[in-house]
Amino acid sequence: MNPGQDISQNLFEELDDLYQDLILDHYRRPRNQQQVADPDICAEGHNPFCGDRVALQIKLEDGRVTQVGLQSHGCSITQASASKMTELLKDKTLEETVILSKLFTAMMQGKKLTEEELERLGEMKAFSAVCKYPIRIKCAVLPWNTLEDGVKHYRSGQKHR
Amino acid sequence: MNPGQDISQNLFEELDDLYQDLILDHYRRPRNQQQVADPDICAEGHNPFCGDRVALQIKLEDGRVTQVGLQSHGCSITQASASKMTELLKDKTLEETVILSKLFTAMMQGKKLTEEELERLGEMKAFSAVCKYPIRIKCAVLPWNTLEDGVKHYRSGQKHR
Amino acid sequence: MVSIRKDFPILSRQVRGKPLVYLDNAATSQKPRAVIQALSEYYEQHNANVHRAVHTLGQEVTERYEEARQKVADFIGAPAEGIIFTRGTTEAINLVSYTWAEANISPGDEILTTPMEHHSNLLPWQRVAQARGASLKFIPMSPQGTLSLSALDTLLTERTKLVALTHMSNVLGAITPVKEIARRAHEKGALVLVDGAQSVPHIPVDVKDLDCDFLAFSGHKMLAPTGIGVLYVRPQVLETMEPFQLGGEMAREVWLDRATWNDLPIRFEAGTPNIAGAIALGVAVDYLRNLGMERVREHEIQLTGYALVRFQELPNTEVFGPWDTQQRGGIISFCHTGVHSHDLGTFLDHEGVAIRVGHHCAMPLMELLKVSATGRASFYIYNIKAEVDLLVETLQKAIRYFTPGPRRVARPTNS
Amino acid sequence: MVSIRKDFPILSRQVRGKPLVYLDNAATSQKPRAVIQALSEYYEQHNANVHRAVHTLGQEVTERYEEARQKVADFIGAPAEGIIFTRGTTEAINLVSYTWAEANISPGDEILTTPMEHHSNLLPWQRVAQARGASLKFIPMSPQGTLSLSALDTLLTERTKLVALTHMSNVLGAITPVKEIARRAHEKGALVLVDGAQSVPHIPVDVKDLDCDFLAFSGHKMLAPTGIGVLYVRPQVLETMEPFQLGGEMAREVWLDRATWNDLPIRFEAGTPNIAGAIALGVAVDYLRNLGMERVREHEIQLTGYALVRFQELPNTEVFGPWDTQQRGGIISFCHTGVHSHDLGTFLDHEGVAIRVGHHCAMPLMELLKVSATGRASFYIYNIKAEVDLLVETLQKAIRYFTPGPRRVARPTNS
Ligand SMILES: Cc1ncc(COP(=O)(O)O)c(C=O)c1O
Ligand SMILES: Cc1ncc(COP(=O)(O)O)c(C=O)c1O
Repeated sequence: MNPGQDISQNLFEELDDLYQDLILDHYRRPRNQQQVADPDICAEGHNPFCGDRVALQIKLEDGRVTQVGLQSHGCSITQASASKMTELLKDKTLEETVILSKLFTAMMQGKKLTEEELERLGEMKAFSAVCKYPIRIKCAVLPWNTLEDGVKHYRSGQKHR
Repeated sequence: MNPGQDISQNLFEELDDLYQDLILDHYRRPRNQQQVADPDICAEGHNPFCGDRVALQIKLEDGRVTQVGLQSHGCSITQASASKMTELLKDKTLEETVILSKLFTAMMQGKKLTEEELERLGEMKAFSAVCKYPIRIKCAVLPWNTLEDGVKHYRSGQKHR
Repeated sequence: MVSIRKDFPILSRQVRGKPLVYLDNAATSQKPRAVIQALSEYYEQHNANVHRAVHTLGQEVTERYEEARQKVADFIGAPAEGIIFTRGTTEAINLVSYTWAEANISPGDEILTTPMEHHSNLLPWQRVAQARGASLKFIPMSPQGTLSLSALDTLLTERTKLVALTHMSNVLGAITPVKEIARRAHEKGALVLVDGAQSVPHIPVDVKDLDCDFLAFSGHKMLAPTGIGVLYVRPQVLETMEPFQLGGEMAREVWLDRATWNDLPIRFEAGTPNIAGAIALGVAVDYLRNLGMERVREHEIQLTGYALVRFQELPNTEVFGPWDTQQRGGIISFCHTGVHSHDLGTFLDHEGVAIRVGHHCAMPLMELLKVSATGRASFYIYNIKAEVDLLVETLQKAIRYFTPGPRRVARPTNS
Repeated sequence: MVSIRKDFPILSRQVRGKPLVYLDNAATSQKPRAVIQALSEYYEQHNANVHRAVHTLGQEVTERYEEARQKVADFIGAPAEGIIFTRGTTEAINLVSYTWAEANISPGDEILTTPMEHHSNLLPWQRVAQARGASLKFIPMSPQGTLSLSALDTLLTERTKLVALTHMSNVLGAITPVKEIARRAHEKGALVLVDGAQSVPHIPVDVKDLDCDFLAFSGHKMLAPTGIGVLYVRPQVLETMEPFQLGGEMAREVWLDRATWNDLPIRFEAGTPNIAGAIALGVAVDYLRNLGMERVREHEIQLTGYALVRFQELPNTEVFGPWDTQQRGGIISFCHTGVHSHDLGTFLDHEGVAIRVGHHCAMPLMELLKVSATGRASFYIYNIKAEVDLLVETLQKAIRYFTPGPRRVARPTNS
């Protein structure tokens, strides 16, 4: 313990590893919490075991995400993951969003990612410690699974579910 | 171990306690193995768990047992108990046979009997060690249960079952 | 009860460098050394299959197994022939649903239960109702867990064949008036099944006093191993029931095309039972009787009363269930308006405090409470006031941790 | 395998002053120290309820429980999602009878089995046949346990929905040609259930190789504790099956009037499972894999071959089952023409030798063999030739003891 460090920080050190500032920040001030009108992609996810809920709307232009709307309910991990995700999706092609989702899921499953892959995940890296909390993993991936569901339905020609 | 005692006896001392000479004798030469014609009481007992079977016929005169017929099949304990029982029943009133049966069952359940009660059981005392072999108790009591069944049916006015 | 803590080896364990504070007893209890040793001793000294072995091990084991049945019977004031060993409460209730209910519930009949049942005492009746064309009715209740007994006047009819209800809610801790309900159900000719999963381990239960027809409970919630539980059935009812699972010792005679059944209660124990589990349950019962169930209850009333007071210190925190400790067991479910229970649970775990978080297999009750999950702390004989203090104080820290405000110093980036 | 005897604490026990010779392994096996310690360690260090706990103990336990499932899956060459933990073989078979069979057996359909089944693989099918208006057919067999495969040509029809057969008779030791029968059953569209209670502990079993749809076995016969067993179901079949018991974690969402189900295989594990038992089964599987099932099998072939030869020394004694050790497991059932098996069993017990005596829950087979009971010695990994010697020599003494002749000195009266 370095002298001068705040004691309360040290008390919760391991915890801070899970609850990175970015996570708490997004949990407290989730981004893109508006309903997007006339979305191209629209999906809802539900984890009945925790009661977590995520609703997502995406508007595309030239195959790229231009607007994302989010309504989420649940624990900090779910909400922060959803909120940060909406930021990341902006300007991505659907292809790219799915790759991101796969990478994030892999990270959650404790798989070792390359430097480059980690780079792509950007600030989502803040969630890396979640993989040490098996029960919380599905909180973190719920928004991404919801996204993948939405993309799949969009691609199968079904604009709105 | 007393000098002069047969070694093989000592080897099986505990066993001999269960398998008294009387039991082995009756097992090898069961008594009253005839079918009694026109019996007053007639009963069959079966222990499906061991495959033991006992069939019993009794002829009464002036309320007393005059003839007993037995057909038995099973282990030494069942067969000896049945054989010795047929001897004991002779000249007894039905009342007395039922009392004997109750006494024998009590002995098998490990209950302490009075001197007088033990006296009534006569040579059936040879079975006393059976109560230390829970699994064999039902072998010993099968003939007696069969007897009680027969008496009950006889008394309920049903001469033959 | 402080002195008994040393009987529980796990209580000296550390979690994340902190002493374990185990407050998830409604999920499963910890085991005293005597119970753990009973398992070892069984396997090191006696292990054999039960029933009808001529060899010594088999006789020893059969004797101990039936002795355990007698102990359990005595513990709940029942005759031994009414005690069936099952895997747990869930299997016990399913057994009744597959046997007695299939044979006695007809189209148009009604099964009465409550909205606060554990899924294990709800789903089997949903299945039976659907399979038999019967309907499932619910005794109305307050969010605190008080059942509306006045509604029974109209709910209990000649069509009511079964009242299936919990003796103690595993979420609210609420103790239900089983005796009163049983009396009124019997007046209408209905049988009564009591889910005793939470009551039998914690309060004195006597089936004669309750006058119930079925009582189900789990060993693992009352100091015994996992995989063993009990269904008590009133013998007059048991005699009329067809067997559930078939095979092994439950048959008397078997031919290729038919069979006859063994005596009660073996008829309902198909296959090799959890022998060591049953024997260890007997030891657990000895342990509890030795403490005295009145004292167990008294201890939990004290602890729960103290916890209810201390929980009032927590900001924006709702505590569910009755406030009168005479009417509740040692279970405290709660919700914070701003911090999700999962986050509270994870925070507590980092301080060594184990509570349960979620819907507690009582989703319909969650809906009634208008929450998707609660935190739940539940006590048992080895819990002490200091643990309640730690729980409340750690919750306070947790709430501060997750609530917006500058309570964390900035951390170096990339940490 | 002599060196492994020290792993089994019970083998140093005395019975009636004699060293225990445990030859009742077909009823239940003894347990190595590693398995017994796994139980103690579980309760002293980890015990919690499985699934969805945020606390550390719960996570540790869930991990170990699922790890055990994976070990069992690997042991029989199955995917983990096809492994359901049950109490034992009997429950496993009953599960199939209450779910798959109720849904797939229609009036006029046929279930094919054999006359040498354990009651646990016969009674459930009697019940289904009666309940569903189907009929139960039997593959003819020789008294030695050889099934008439040629009869399959006529017995297997499009109406055959299920072939349920033992992989190894618990009386005869006969190993059945499951693979061949499964192939032919599948050609007719029937599914195949294998009772592996006696095979999985003793011979290498791979569900892909056998190509069976269901495989049931018991932990307690393969070094694991009582109260834990396994049902393997081919995942494509499992997906189509309705749940059996209801309650607890097997539901995903529950409302007052309906519910949806959880993922496979949890959907089939209602209520708190035998957690410690499952974990200890994983340890037992480790132990067996470490020995190697090929070596286990080889050891038992040696021992059985030796015993078969030595049994020929016994006067008036019939030994049942196949003589070719390649076609039989380590089970020897026998009858003496003059001395009842019960008396032999009691005599042996007085010398410390534990065998089973009776109908072995295979009454129809007893009828086929024209006996009411047999003696049965059954071997496992820790048995040695010296024990076979003692068995045969003690049987010799017993036969002499009970056979008429002056082999006992007169005893003092009243002794
Ligand atoms: C009230 C109640 N009923 C039933 C159960 C189910 O018990 P088990 O999982 O031991 O079958 C529980 C335990 O979670 C419970 O609390
Ligand atoms: C062939 C066979 N099937 C089924 C069983 C029943 O197993 P359990 O009693 O473990 O359910 C046994 C064990 O006795 C057996 O030998």
